[in-house]
Amino acid sequence: MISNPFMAPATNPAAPELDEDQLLHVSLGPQHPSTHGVFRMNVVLDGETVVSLKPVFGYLHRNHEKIAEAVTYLSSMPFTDRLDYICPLTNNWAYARAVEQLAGIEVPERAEFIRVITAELTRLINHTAFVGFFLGDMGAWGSALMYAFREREKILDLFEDLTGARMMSNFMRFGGCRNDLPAGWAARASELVNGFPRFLDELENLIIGNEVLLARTQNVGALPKEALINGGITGPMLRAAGVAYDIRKAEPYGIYERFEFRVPLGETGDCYDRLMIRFLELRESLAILRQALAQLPDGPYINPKSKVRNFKPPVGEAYARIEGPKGELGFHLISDGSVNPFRYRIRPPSFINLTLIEDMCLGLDLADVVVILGSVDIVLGEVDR
Amino acid sequence: MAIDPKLAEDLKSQGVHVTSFESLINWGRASSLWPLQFGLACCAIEMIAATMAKYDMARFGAEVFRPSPRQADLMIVAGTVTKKMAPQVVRLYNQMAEPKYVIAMGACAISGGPFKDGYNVLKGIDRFIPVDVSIPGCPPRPEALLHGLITLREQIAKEKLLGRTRARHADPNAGAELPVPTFGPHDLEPTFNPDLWNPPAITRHASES
Amino acid sequence: MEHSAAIKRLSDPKPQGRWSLPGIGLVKGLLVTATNMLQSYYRKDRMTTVQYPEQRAPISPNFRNFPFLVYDGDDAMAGLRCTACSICEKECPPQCIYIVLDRDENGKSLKRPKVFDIDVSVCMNCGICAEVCPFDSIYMDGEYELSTSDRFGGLLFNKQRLARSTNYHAKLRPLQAAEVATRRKADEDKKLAAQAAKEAKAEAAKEAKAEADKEAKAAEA
Amino acid sequence: MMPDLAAILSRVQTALPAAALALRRNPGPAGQDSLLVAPADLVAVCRFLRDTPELAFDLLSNVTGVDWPDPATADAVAVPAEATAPAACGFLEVVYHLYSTPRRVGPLVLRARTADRAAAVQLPSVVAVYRSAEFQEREIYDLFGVIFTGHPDLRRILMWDEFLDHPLRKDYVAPDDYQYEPTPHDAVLEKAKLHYPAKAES
Repeated sequence: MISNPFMAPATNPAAPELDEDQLLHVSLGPQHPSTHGVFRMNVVLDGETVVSLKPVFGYLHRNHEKIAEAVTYLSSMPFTDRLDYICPLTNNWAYARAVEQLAGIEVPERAEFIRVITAELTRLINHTAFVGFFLGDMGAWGSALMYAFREREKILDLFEDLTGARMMSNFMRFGGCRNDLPAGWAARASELVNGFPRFLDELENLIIGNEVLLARTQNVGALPKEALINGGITGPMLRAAGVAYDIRKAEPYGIYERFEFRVPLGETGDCYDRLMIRFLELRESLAILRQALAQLPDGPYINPKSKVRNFKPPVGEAYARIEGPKGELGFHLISDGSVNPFRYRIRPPSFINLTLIEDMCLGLDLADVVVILGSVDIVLGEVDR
Repeated sequence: MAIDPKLAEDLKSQGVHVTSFESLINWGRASSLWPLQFGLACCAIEMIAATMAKYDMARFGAEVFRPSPRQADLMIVAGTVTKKMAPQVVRLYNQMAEPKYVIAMGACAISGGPFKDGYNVLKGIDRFIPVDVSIPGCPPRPEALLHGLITLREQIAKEKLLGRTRARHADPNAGAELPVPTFGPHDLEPTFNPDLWNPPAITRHASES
Repeated sequence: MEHSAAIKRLSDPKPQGRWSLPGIGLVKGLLVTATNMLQSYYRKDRMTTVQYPEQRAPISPNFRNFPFLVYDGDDAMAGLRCTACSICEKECPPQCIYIVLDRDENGKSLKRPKVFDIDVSVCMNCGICAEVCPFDSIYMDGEYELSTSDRFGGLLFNKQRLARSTNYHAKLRPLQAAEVATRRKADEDKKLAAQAAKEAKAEAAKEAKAEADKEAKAAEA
Repeated sequence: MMPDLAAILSRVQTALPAAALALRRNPGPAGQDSLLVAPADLVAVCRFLRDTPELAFDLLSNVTGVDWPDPATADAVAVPAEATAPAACGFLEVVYHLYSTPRRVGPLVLRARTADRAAAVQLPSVVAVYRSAEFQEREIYDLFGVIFTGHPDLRRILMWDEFLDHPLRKDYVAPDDYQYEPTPHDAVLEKAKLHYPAKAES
């Protein structure tokens, strides 16, 4: 029936003869310390070896898409903050871009710079928090996460000053941003960016080369590139396998073609590469931030023609995507000309990156499942929406 | 029997500490609340932030997040409880040993919050389990969580161990498990626990609506 | 590929022999934690803990939590700027505002709210109500210590609970309040000027009419 | 970079002469035109788009389900390039967004429509060509009720298994749990009134 060569085999070829009585069924989650929220996996084990793994979703299905169909376009903006709640500003940007394409709104230059700066700061938060949670999954709960959150608090202070909230920013508007940078904000951001490499060095020293980490991550969970592309995997996970596909380069949205940065690539795509990719991307994000903060122009922060109330985009549809910290974050909007979207669809990177979780885990130990899940970097608000 | 506070103060100045057995027990309980490591959504990130260096929940003796409900005293419902998740939350609550307390952190846990019009969102966890302290906010700042914790500690300090108004955990007749809702064809069955959830009647005048 | 030159290979940070000297990586990591621990006693940027509730971390004046209503003057209920226009009620994403317009016996609008309720157990702190309000009436508060054990009574804020004086606003957000005050003053001045101009015009018209009447009378005579 | 849809269309029609495809214009400023593919040809068209080296649409990024109770609205959003008979009744639609990672082209928008919204809601599954559709098709089955024939594991994904409705359909009625609504409006107000009817003016 299914001829997809990238499909997982029905049973693990390593253990073809399985005695049903000897198998152990384990339900990991929805309340489990390693599942990053309320994700659940039904794992079937033969001894310690995974022979089947079925993810179960929906424990955080908050009906965002249905609610968005009942409210105005602007009212959905604060809801996008709560999708991937570690990085609200990139969600804002993706949604604002989709509406701008849908209605044909121009964005002023300064607003684009502000968006790039906030998005890259968000990437710093996401990747450092990823390192912390990933280490936590391997049993190093504490140090790495605590250091990551110490730096996160500094970035959140900046966000609080700019957007008025630590996490739920509700900052971007169709055609720009809600408000301009407060006085002295850019200088404070530069100071943070200049101090950040020191923290990165520290974090790298803490974990890179640690023999336990190497043993647990190297050659764990690798899949061939073709399978990853076919499975819709995007973002750092895809680049860890050596595919040079970064939407900031492939389809330079905003003003990304103005900045010089490199796309880090891995070799094998195992969990170690996925961890290292994040470290390298952090350094590239810092490079973008330095350029953007240095070149920040004057001008309006929002398109003066954009409307807040009674905003009605013309009939049509638009799909817009950005390179979110976790992968390709897209919004597909269909407008029938009224104040509410007719259809509002989110393409969540975390959800689609989980497509191949079973393939990655088959034949490995249960302990590796936790490491692989951690390396995917999911946020449940986005997986289940 | 309450102690005269003036007398207690006098004795304290002479190096003698006097207290009642009840306050001593409550003091012990309030000072080492072990929360369940249980994050649901956005608020969980702020809950983690509250345990980290800047806010440091350990100063309140509540940093020992236990992965198992059997070892926990405090359930911080941090995030949206969906209908698919609600039976599991009730089950976790049932598994916790008395005395147990519940903090509903954030709008979603209190009332469904911004997502309350969703078909899969439970409009407040207090429909199924008793909530001691509610912290509004979306998400509440870490300081707000600490404030909620302080409020809970004040409540625990006032608990009675004897008499008719004694706390639930001191009452041997009160220990029944809460019923776990089941999945129905359109909604949870039942949609709320009538023993726990009695919302006040809302009266609106005809001209208002 | 057009940007292959920009691609950095990951091989550099990977240790060559993978298992160089057993334990070296672990020791390096432990050195980092030891440095962090020692420095947390004397370095300012490593002493991040805020001793809440005795101390409070400085909170940005832009921080928003829940909305409040501004009133002018001393009487909170009489001075509310809100005109019960219901724009915030309609724009509120989670629909947590409930407004009833006050009317007199004849059903004429009094342009003030009879009921103004905000359910803070639903509010998502987005600030859209403050953004859309055309009457400078609703703003976001920075107050966050609101935890309560009273689920139903303690979380439904009525207009008495929401009303805050202009001084409170000025203290909370000096920049915004000053800007609003000058704008309102200018509007008020403009209105007064317009009123004065109108009155002057009416006066002039009256005088002109009187003059005309006089002339007409004179002509008649 | 947007793909040249007319060229792709003619290429597909040369290679697969039996396939029924139609170009649909997008009236909005986004200008993302789409190809309406007959359900029977969907898998073959997808395989051709993926395997032809000059096209190489190897990444199926997004799969969206749409419920169109009124076929006229559907035709207004994706305008037929040539005059075609309008659909007789409402239908469910699945929209696919394809990208090419080596050529950096996209999105190529494909749409496929079911015959109606009640009984004939079958569409072929493209999991055999694009693995990334696996969970997304399950989601559309769950929320819209499109039955993907040939899907390896078509179960509910977000809602529980005992759930019977398809909530993202436009005519879905949410369960009644409006016992306490202190700030109701519009639809919520109507439902809340059932629990506490408005009192007469006192």
